[in-house]
Amino acid sequence: MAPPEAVPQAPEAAASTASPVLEARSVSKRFPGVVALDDVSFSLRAGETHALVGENGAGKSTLIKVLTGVYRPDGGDLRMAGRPVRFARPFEAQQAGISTIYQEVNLVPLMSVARNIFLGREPRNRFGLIDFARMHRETTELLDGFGVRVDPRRPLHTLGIGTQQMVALARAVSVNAQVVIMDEPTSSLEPREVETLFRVIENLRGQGIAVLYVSHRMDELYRICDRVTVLRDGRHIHTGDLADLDRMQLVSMMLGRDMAEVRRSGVTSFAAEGHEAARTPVLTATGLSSRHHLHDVSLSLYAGEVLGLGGLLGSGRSETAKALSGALHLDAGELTVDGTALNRLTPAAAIRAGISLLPEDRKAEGIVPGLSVRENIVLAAMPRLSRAGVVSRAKQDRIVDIFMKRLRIKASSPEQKVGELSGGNQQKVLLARWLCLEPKVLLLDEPTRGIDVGAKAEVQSLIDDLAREGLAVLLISSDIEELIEGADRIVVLRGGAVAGELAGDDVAEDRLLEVLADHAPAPEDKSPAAQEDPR
Amino acid sequence: MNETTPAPAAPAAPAPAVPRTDTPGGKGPRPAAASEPGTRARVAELLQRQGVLAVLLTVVIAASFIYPTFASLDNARGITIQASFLAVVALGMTMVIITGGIDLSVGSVFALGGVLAAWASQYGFLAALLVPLVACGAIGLLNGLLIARGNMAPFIVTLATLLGARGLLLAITDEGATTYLVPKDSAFGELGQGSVWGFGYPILVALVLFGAGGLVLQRTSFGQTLFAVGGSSDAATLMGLPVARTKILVYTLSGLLAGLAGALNAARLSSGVTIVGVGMELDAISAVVIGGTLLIGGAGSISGTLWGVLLLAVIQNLINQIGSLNSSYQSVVSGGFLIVVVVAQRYLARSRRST
Amino acid sequence: MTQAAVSPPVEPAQPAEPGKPARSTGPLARLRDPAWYQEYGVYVAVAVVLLFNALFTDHFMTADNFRTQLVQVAPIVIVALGMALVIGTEGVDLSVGSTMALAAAFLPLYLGYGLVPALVVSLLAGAVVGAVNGTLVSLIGLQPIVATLALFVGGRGLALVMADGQLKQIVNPDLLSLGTGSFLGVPLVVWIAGVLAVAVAFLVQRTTFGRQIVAVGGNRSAAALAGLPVKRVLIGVYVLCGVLAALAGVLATARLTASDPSSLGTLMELSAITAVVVGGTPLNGGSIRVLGTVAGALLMQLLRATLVKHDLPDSTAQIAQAAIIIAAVYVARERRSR
Amino acid sequence: VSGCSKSETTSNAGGDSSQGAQAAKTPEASSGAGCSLETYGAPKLDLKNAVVGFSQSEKEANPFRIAETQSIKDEAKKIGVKKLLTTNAQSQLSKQISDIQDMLSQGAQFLIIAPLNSDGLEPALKAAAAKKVPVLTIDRKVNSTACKDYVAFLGSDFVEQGKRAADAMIKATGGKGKVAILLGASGNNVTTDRTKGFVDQIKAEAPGIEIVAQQTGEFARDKGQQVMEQLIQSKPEITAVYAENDEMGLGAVTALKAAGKKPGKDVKIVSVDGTRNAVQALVNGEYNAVIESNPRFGPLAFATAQKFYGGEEIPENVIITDRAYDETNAEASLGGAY
Ligand SMILES: Nc1ncnc2c1ncn2[C@@H]1O[C@H](COP(=O)(O)OP(=O)(O)OP(=O)(O)O)[C@@H](O)[C@H]1O
Ligand SMILES: Nc1ncnc2c1ncn2[C@@H]1O[C@H](COP(=O)(O)OP(=O)(O)OP(=O)(O)O)[C@@H](O)[C@H]1O
Ligand SMILES: O[C@@H]1[C@H](O)[C@H](O)CO[C@H]1O
Ligand SMILES: [Mg+2]
Ligand SMILES: [Mg+2]
Repeated sequence: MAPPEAVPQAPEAAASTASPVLEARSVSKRFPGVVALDDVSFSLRAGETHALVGENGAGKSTLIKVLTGVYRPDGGDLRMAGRPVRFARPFEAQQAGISTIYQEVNLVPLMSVARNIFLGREPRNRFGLIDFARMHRETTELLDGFGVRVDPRRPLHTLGIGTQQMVALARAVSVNAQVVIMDEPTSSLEPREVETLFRVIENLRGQGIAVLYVSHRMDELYRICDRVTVLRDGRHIHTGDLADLDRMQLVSMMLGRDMAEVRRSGVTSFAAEGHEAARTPVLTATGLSSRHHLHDVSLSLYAGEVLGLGGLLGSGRSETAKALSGALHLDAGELTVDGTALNRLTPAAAIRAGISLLPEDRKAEGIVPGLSVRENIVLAAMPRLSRAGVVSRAKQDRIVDIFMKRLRIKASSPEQKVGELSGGNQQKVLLARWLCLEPKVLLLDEPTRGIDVGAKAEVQSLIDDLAREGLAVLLISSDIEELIEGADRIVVLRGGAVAGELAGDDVAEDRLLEVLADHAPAPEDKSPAAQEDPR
Repeated sequence: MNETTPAPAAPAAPAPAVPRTDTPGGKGPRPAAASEPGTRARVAELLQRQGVLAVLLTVVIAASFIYPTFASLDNARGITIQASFLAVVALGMTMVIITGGIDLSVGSVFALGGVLAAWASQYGFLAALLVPLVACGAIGLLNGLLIARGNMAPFIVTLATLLGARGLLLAITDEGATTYLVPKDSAFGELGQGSVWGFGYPILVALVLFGAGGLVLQRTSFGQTLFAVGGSSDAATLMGLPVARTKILVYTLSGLLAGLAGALNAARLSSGVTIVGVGMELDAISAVVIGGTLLIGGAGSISGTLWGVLLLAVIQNLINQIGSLNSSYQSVVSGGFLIVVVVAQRYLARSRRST
Repeated sequence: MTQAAVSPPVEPAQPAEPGKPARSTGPLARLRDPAWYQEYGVYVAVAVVLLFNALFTDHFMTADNFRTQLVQVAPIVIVALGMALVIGTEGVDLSVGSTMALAAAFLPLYLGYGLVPALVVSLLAGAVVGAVNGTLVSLIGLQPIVATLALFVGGRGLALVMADGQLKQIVNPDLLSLGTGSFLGVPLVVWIAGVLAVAVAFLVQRTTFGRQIVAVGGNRSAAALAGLPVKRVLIGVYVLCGVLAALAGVLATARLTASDPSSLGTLMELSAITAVVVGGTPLNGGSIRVLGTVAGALLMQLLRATLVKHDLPDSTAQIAQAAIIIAAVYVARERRSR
Repeated sequence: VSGCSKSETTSNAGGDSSQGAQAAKTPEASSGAGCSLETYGAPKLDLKNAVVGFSQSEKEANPFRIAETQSIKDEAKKIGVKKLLTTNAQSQLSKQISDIQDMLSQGAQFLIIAPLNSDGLEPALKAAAAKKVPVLTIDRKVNSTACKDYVAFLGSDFVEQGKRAADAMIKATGGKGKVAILLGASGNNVTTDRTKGFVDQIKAEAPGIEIVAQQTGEFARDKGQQVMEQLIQSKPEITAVYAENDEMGLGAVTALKAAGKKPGKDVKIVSVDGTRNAVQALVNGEYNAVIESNPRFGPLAFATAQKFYGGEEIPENVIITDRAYDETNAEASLGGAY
């Protein structure tokens, strides 16, 4: 992890003396129908941690892709250490010492963890062949540093999204780089992993490495970033020391709205008071078991409440949600909706029964990238929006219009391909897909992942409203604040089994952490007990 | 030879894109199973990884009991020499398919390689090998350039070169009227006709190439890059891997191997026959896919392809052993056999997922 | 719930801002836009080939000649329509040629009962082939290319077994008139292909089934999680493809005035796939271009016609075809925005 | 020195009528010394107790191949051969080689081979020679050494067939006109020979005949029809068609009829093979001549084999006499067509 040119200076000193390691001068980038970057200038100094913020679709990821040779800018130029550079391919940016974690986890799912980490720079033995023993050893060591314990031979796609993100981090940081760029690295991480990440960033800063950090989580920015650059609608709005701005100022800059308007929203946008839940459950799950995934999970969901699902990485929250929506093969267990048992559990049956799941992995399980915003929204509702198998454009347009407005989906038109939208807007499209089904039960697996402050607030108050209107909501969130403030009740999972339930006044951060920590061996805990996989 | 694919747990069918009903996009098994070793588990593991090998062995053993003439050394020699040319072609095809591509031009390139080798054999051994390799490598390179730099679909590019190579072959043989002959008793002819213990040199060449191919695929950066490109071309690009160069190289390699196979075949036939190689691409693709390589790319193995090629050869041999089928029934039987084999292999592969 | 479906703001869906038009739109500017070629490249290519023939080929721009080209391309179009649907699901069907042969083989066996029963049986044969393919792909989970390879090999064998290897002359006047008759001066086979093209375009664009096909091809996991009947869609698509191939087999037989299972439809799978791909449908699913497919088939047909009419030897003809396919696809290739 | 092969009219093949039987022409004097069991070095054998192998090259899906295989099978049964192994190479040379090897390892003691191609069977012939298994090649000749790699060749002379087709063409057209050739499959030496014989003879004998098109119809009826349809449009001046097999010729008939022309009158048609359908077309007046290529090799092949084992010498080439059909004898000879 040693940088090529270690500059063991204090961060401030490094930041003030060194010339920018990486610089973009008036870059522009257009896509058909959108100006994603409009004359944006930006500079990154050695040893600083620089926040890049802006709403969904502001152009953050595009700027990063321009900086790293994924996109060729339509105008403007790049410099490294004062010298003009042009990257024809990401490969060249990497050669120049820029290491990047892109927003969508960009590893090869079918390949093993170790192969992913070492792709392109595999250790060789003396015959010039790949030395797998060493590769696996080094992978284990490297991941240990990140608090991740996983068999280096395991195919990446068998890991949860969070773990995959840690693997991507490990890869990025283990390359000798002068610049490390992270596009929303924490959106799928647990609090504890976030801490690990911050330690890593601290470490990089100590080595004089510049970090460009994108996140929608304000508290994170204030904890680790020195300076900030704000983008809005593809334009550069502001660059300066983060310490000079308070949260409100920052948010209002991002949203382009005035302070008073912004001030009204608190940490989260959930209303302070809880919801009035019905007496009888809409959905009851008893004894859900699926080999290796779930063990005898039982829970009930009441109309009008938000049930939180707590747990650490890999505790089985996503699996539970999938099981409830018919997307996971169950070895045992029963599901009843409004008192009637569902016997053949498939996603289609669950949807018919009024259960909708917003899946966790947006790219793999959510969007159909080649289809338009409109079609992605109506995908699940199509049968209802057609007559005799013929789709009704008018009906579709009405729904799509409503939801694009309500969720403020930013697209050049409903006909734009979803694959071209920014990450946050893709998430909103998915939310719209499930909301337009008018479900009784809404299962939300990380609904606010990767969406900006404004939109997050909207989604949160939407969840609130939905519960108030009588919907039963299951909320999975790695954002503890969101979980605590949003949920009326929290079921905590551990190792695929229910470890406890919090209700009433117990729905509080310290209580949750208590249950989480109770007998859960921390992943980074290297005690012999922790090595035993309980499953 | 290599046994592991980068995705030992990857199912033999379009895995990530085609989840089974139970878990759309579901996560694979946890590693817990690995902590309970045992012979049973290990056998299961081997079967999973080499489902084709299991099917092949079953068929061979069954056939040996049913047809006494099947299990003879003579028959083994015949089956292996026949399989060796397809094997060399399928080796290149495996690599191409692992990158998520396909090469339909191999049959024509194989024929062209043979004609060129026979023509060049009058100028000596070296010419007889170099001329086809250069020409066929160039066609492969063209495929690679159009696919990687031109961003065109491999299927259509190689379909075009399938036509083009055949046209070229007809052009240099006076519309197929001229057949170039390999000089009698030339070193080049010996390459195709000589043998060790009755096993022809082409078999040895194929084996050596498979050994080398296995090493390249599993133990070199190039090999890893092939899997990465096939597993996720975008990710590979973002990881800074030389995606375009890798693709160009792999199609060139496929062209080279098809040309080499053609040359070996010409040496064996001692002439540059113009009508060979028709439909060979489909045989090669079936062998590769039967061998467990995913057509969507990202997972596969060289050894699987070898078993796949042998399985096809054995099936054909068995149909002849049955003896009295007319040609129409032969097609029906081989189509049926194909279904049985791939379904069997599929189920073997699936059983691994549920463990 | 909910206010969602109830609240009726009737303003037009606003293209959520900062969509400054990044493209100029003059007729000439369009010709310089790569995206335009991607969309319309195949039509441009058809026009270019037509223009070439108008200038350099004798007796080309005649009604009779166009009729010939359309009649010859009709079966390819029909097969390619089905193929386009299959390709839209990220699949491929190699068995279409054998299915044509199978349909042809059934015809003479049942023509004794009249045209309609024979037709029904033939189309049913196509449906059965499609159902087998679809089952292997969706329920067993085989890769489409191998799943359909089995019937590619076995299907023609079966056809020959049923026909006893023999070509059979067709004498049924109804069937023959299907092959030779015309309506309003346009041959029946061309009508049928045209109507089917419109029907398939409608299916793809405007029906739930059509949109489900595209969604399944675009992201199968997402489609499954969205409750789409993925397996049913897949089987349905292969059945449709099989039926269309069978129909093409029937029409080709009617035109040939003989049932020839040994050679009918050989290499049809490649022609159909070429038409689909040249027409701009990506092989990795998620998008189907029906009109493009028709144009793709037409382009290849005109190309073959041109080569025959200029009496090029097979060698030159094949090289020329290769070059033109590459050129056409190159122009219309997808350019990554970078 | 002299041959042994004169009186081969012993029996007929398919049981059709005695008209269909093959007859060997007197081998050319130049054929040199014949091949005897002794010179060949094979063990003595009683065919009745022997395992005989027959390697067919193409699918039994055209009348020629069906008749050929059937005739071998029938004759083997008639003679009482202990076991007849049959294989079919499905037009793949590599398969034919392994087929032959497979039959050798299954214990074949005598082989009859219908080669797919003149070149390339060397490995198979060597394998047979190594096991001292005599090989008789029929129908197509191989470019190997007689009496070493194989015993002898029985069959037609394809160049001669082309030549005779040219003569028939000259007769039908009166030595004037524009001819289109429907070529067989590219790269195949039957195609090459039938083209060479025809073209050379036309050049030498009929300066008034101009060959205006040579396009492949791949030996298939539908391809022949399609090419003809193109030619009717682009070269309306064509007055005659030479098809290198009957199937393509019949395809041309269909195309001409559909275009409102009278085949056999407006456009003369000559082809090679002698299938029943072609001779019937001749009877119907839609055809002008058919040069036979007689596939009924069974009786001649087994008789030759018996002579070989009886100690007689077999000439290198046993060329059979092919008949010719035209308006004058068509009706009468219909029974002999296959
Ligand atoms: N490949 C593309 N084709 C077309 N438009 C694109 C493409 N990539 C991005 N855009 C558009 O460019 C704009 C900026 O997108 P970008 O991904 O940079 O946003 P972002 O700031 O990273 O947002 P988020 O916080 O949601 O990730 C968006 O309007 C998006 O729709
Ligand atoms: N300690 C660990 N390190 C790495 N991966 C793990 C660990 N524990 C579990 N996993 C993997 O992570 C996957 C995620 O499981 P699951 O989706 O049920 O958990 P989750 O609670 O929803 O977590 P996530 O935050 O990842 O969504 C599991 O399939 C498991 O294989
Ligand atoms: O002579 C035969 C027939 O003409 C057949 O049509 C093709 O193969 C040849 O060998
Ligand atoms: Mg982004
Ligand atoms: Mg989860």
